Amino acid sequence: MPTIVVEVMPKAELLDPAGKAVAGALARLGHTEFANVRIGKRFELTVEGPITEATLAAARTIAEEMLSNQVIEDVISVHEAPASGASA
Amino acid sequence: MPTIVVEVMPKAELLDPAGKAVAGALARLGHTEFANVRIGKRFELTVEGPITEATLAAARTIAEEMLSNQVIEDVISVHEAPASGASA
Amino acid sequence: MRVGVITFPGSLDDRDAQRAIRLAGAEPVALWHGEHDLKKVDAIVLPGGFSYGDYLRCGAIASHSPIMAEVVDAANKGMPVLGICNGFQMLVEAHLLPGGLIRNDHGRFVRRDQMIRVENNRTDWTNKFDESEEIVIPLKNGEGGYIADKATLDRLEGDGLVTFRYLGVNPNGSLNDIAGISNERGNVVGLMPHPEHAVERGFGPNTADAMRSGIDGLRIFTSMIAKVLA
Amino acid sequence: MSRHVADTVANAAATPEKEQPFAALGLKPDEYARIREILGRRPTSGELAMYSVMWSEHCSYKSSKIYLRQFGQKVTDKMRERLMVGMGENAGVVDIGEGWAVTFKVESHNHPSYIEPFQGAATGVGGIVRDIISMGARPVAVMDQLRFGAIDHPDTARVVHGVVGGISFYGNCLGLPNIGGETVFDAVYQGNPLVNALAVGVLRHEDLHLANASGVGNKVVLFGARTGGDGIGGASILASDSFDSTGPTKRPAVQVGDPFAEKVLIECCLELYAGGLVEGIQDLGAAGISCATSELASNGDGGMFVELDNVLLRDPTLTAEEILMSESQERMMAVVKPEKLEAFLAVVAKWDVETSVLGEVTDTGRLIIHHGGEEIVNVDPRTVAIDGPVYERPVAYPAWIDALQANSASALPRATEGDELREQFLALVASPNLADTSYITDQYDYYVGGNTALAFPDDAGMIRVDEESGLGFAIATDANGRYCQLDPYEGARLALAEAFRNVSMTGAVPAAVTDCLNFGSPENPEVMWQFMRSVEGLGDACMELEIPVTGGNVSFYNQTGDQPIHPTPVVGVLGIIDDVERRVPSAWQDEGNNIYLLGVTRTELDGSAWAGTIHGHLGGRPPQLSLNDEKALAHLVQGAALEGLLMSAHDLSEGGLAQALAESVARFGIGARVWLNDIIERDGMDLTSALFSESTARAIVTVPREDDVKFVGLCEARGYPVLRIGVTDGRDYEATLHVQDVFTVPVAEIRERSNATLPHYFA
Ligand SMILES: Nc1ncnc2c1ncn2[C@@H]1O[C@H](COP(=O)(O)OP(=O)(O)O)[C@@H](O)[C@H]1O
Ligand SMILES: [Mg+2]
Repeated sequence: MPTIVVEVMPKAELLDPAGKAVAGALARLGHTEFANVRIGKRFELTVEGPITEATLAAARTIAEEMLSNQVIEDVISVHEAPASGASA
Repeated sequence: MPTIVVEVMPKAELLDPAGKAVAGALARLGHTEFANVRIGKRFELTVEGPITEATLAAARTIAEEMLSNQVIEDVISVHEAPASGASA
Repeated sequence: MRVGVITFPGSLDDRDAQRAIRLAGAEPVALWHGEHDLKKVDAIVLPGGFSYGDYLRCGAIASHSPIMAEVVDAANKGMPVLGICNGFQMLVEAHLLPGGLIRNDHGRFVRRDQMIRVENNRTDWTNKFDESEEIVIPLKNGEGGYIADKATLDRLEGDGLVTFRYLGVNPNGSLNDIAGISNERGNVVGLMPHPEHAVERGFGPNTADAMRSGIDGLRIFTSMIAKVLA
Repeated sequence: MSRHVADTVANAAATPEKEQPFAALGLKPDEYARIREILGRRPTSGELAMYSVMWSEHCSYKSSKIYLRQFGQKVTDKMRERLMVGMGENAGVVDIGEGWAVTFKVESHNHPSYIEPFQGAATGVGGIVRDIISMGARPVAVMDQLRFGAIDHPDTARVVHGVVGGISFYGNCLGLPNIGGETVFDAVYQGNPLVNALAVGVLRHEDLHLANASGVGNKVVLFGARTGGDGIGGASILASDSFDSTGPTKRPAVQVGDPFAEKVLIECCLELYAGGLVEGIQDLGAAGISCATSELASNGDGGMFVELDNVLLRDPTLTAEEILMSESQERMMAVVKPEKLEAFLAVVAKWDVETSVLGEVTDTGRLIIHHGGEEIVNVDPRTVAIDGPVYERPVAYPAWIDALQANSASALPRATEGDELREQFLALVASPNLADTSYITDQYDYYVGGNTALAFPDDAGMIRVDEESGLGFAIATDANGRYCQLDPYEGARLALAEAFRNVSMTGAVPAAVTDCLNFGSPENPEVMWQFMRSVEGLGDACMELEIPVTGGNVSFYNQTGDQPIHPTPVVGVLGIIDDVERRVPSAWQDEGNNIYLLGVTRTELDGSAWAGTIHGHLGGRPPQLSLNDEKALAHLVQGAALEGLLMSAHDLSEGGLAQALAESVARFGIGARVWLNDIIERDGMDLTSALFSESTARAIVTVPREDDVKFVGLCEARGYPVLRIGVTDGRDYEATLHVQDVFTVPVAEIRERSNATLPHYFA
């Protein structure tokens, strides 16, 4: 089924303790090549029927109003998933 | 700074309670166009210096071994973020 | 005097909040998230729990419930509204209070008897405390880390809107040790610790006096009663 | 994609020779032959699915049944007095007075918790809570009994993080206070951790519900979460074989829990009960719809018709067989009168719970299931749910046990010098199994509900049932695998005795027992012998204490490779207290109270924490047990509590007097001066035994000075040995534990050592 992907990340200027914890763990395991880790969310919204401009617009609204909290997060992308459906 | 993005989603055949809760909320708010919602994670790993095949390989290993739980999740993508850095 | 306690799917401490209101001397009124009826209450408590499993962000889905429109309305008109833990998260998601609450910095759920300081005793929910009074209230959350950008933090601090601050241990990585905040008018207060679990001897937090004997939470509710009756 | 067409009854009758994968489903050739005999034809694939899951060890108790019968037979009239529902139902129900009843049960989720610790443990809590709801009760508390591998093994942290996180997540999210449990680390559990979970519920007598489908024409309704591919094969393959032979399955073996869905389901069920809208109800756990339909039908009028197409699916590709076997969580099945269906559906809709009517109760004596318009199951439900295979497995006395028992700890060197004893004392305090468990328990909410009168680290958890009268109950669970390895009969009795003692310490009166029997493979005759002896021991001890087993669970195949775990019969005891206000805490809060030791100390170091921690030794015979003494001690403490003489009471168990003192001072930072010479003189022993012996029927209590005469008088009147061994003294920074002429340790140091162990490995 056609899928819209919404990507949300914590605001860059705000603390992301979960990301920090992962970065710390990576460093302890010797993976010093990664300076920083941030953890956000990836939503897959399945749409019945084809994806139209209207569905994308609806997804954008939902992304801003519900899937993210604009006070602490940014919606960084709302896009149609490639048809191949790598993410089944 | 160059960034590697890791995307992790719950396995398709398993229940995703979070996605289910959001789908329910969307339906209650009248957004019936979205049949299904799944919620995964999106990691941004910042790399000091340029991204090489080796860093990508390291990221892939980390993605499988640490950023995801292979019993219930799939790593669906490990890729370099576009230089524009939409997600700053 | 009637105090509403809203039950959402996944609310857990709603009956505890009702008990606390009763012990404080008011009549608890059960309200249901799916309705628009506030049943003529004089004040509202958004109780703790895991509304909608807290799956998206804590309190996020609940903040879109039908009754929340009425809560926002009433709050803006000055009705005392208290958000406890998950209720605090809802107030933040509904933008009645600034900032956000994120996963504890250590990544685990934590339950502890928490010492906090009452930083502002002029709100509708804190007028029975002394200024800077140190009290013990149980805390239990997985996502209680308070965050906000610098400008917001400066404003909260500058305007005295930090209502409660953690003492001794910061249990979740909250910025500025913030345990609770209020709006400017002081009628809307949100806090992570659970005052409804410190209202009855034998079932409260440990104190220096005796185990499970702390009842500091009771005055949060009597403060509100005093305000409404004033 | 072409739709999989299920094997029909007609097809099965027409193709008797068709080969069926019964072995891959865990059925033995003779079991398969019996199914054919019962049906008079080969089973359809759907029937085979049902029989295979229902005849698995996990669901059928085929290896344990002949032994478990004792629990129902070794009973006296007194034991039946409070029993409203006994063994055999989803959970036992105990009358606690004033019209209230309590239902409780402990269950295992061991194997799933090794594969996926978080979800395994979480769904373990979810499953046991549904058992409690299905009795008509409101769940009010949970407990967790955990056994992990060696604390320093590289895999242990993975399991600990997942299991504790899963229990915390699911239990907290349900709003159920966690009031106690057990945490044990031992290399024998390395590849096979034990995750047992206990749930308790309360109900008014008239609200009791049972799992039966009666009343021809009544509707059979499935409600809750949708059915997905979760844990297909879990019941038969996971629970009847060790993990290394799971074999290929195209569906995931793990189940993902949704505590929010369960919380809503709980509230929904309670509203249905309150409205009198269900006739019978059954939770869906292992074996899913196979289990629920066959059990409901067997316990009712015997017939049921089900339209499988009506099952709401999360995954539309599921085959009929998979739907029958799916272990998707958070589902319930109810039997509803047709005239009440509308009201039923309204309540369910209010809670946003999905529902579908699957079929109805019939008087055909057959469980008939249709799919795609065809009959795919037509069986006598009793042959599926009740008359499964019963085995009398070979038992063999383990030859090694003689040598093990001969290797007594009495040969181990014992310290006599204060410095060395001080070191040993601190080593025990910091040892993984005696160290402070706050790292774990701080992740559990015990406040929710506002009725928790006691929780960890008190000896038992206690919940207030009635706010007006203060009526409540207390529960403790125990099992000492080391004792059971030395002697499974005595070990099981000791487990019961310890739980009984822990409950008694709070002032509650023990009334009922639940158990979860965790053992190795029943196909190993030595394991079967251990199992047999443990059940005998538990049955005999229950009879002696006159408290009945009301329900429980058996978990076999707990082993790493060929190496079975120590026999681990987890025993839970429920006690009743008329007014929780009179509860006795287990630690000291005040200075200046006298400390009394109740009971007699013998030199009993075999199997002790001292032998294990200081000498890495396990051998000899577990401590001697007199249940009469245990009863006398319990009566004494209850009597003293009733007269308000006790400030605290703490039983002595693992680590002996030394550990009990350490816990008592560390809890609230109250120090003590203690002397051992009176014990040594009266009971005739050395310092090591006085401190670390694990003799039973002992406790330390604190008594205000002004009540001394009364308290000692009470002990003497009852003829129970009592010695004043010290006084509480000093608080906070100055607090020390001063053992006269032996050693002095600042309480801060005890706390530091005890608190550091778990965080060191897991934080
Ligand atoms: N996993 C756990 N979950 C909840 N409580 C626990 C757990 N492990 C230990 N506890 C609690 O810690 C305390 C000490 O445990 P333990 O030493 O086994 O008690 P006892 O020796 O009295 O049986 C008890 O209150 C027990 O309930
Ligand atoms: Mg104890």
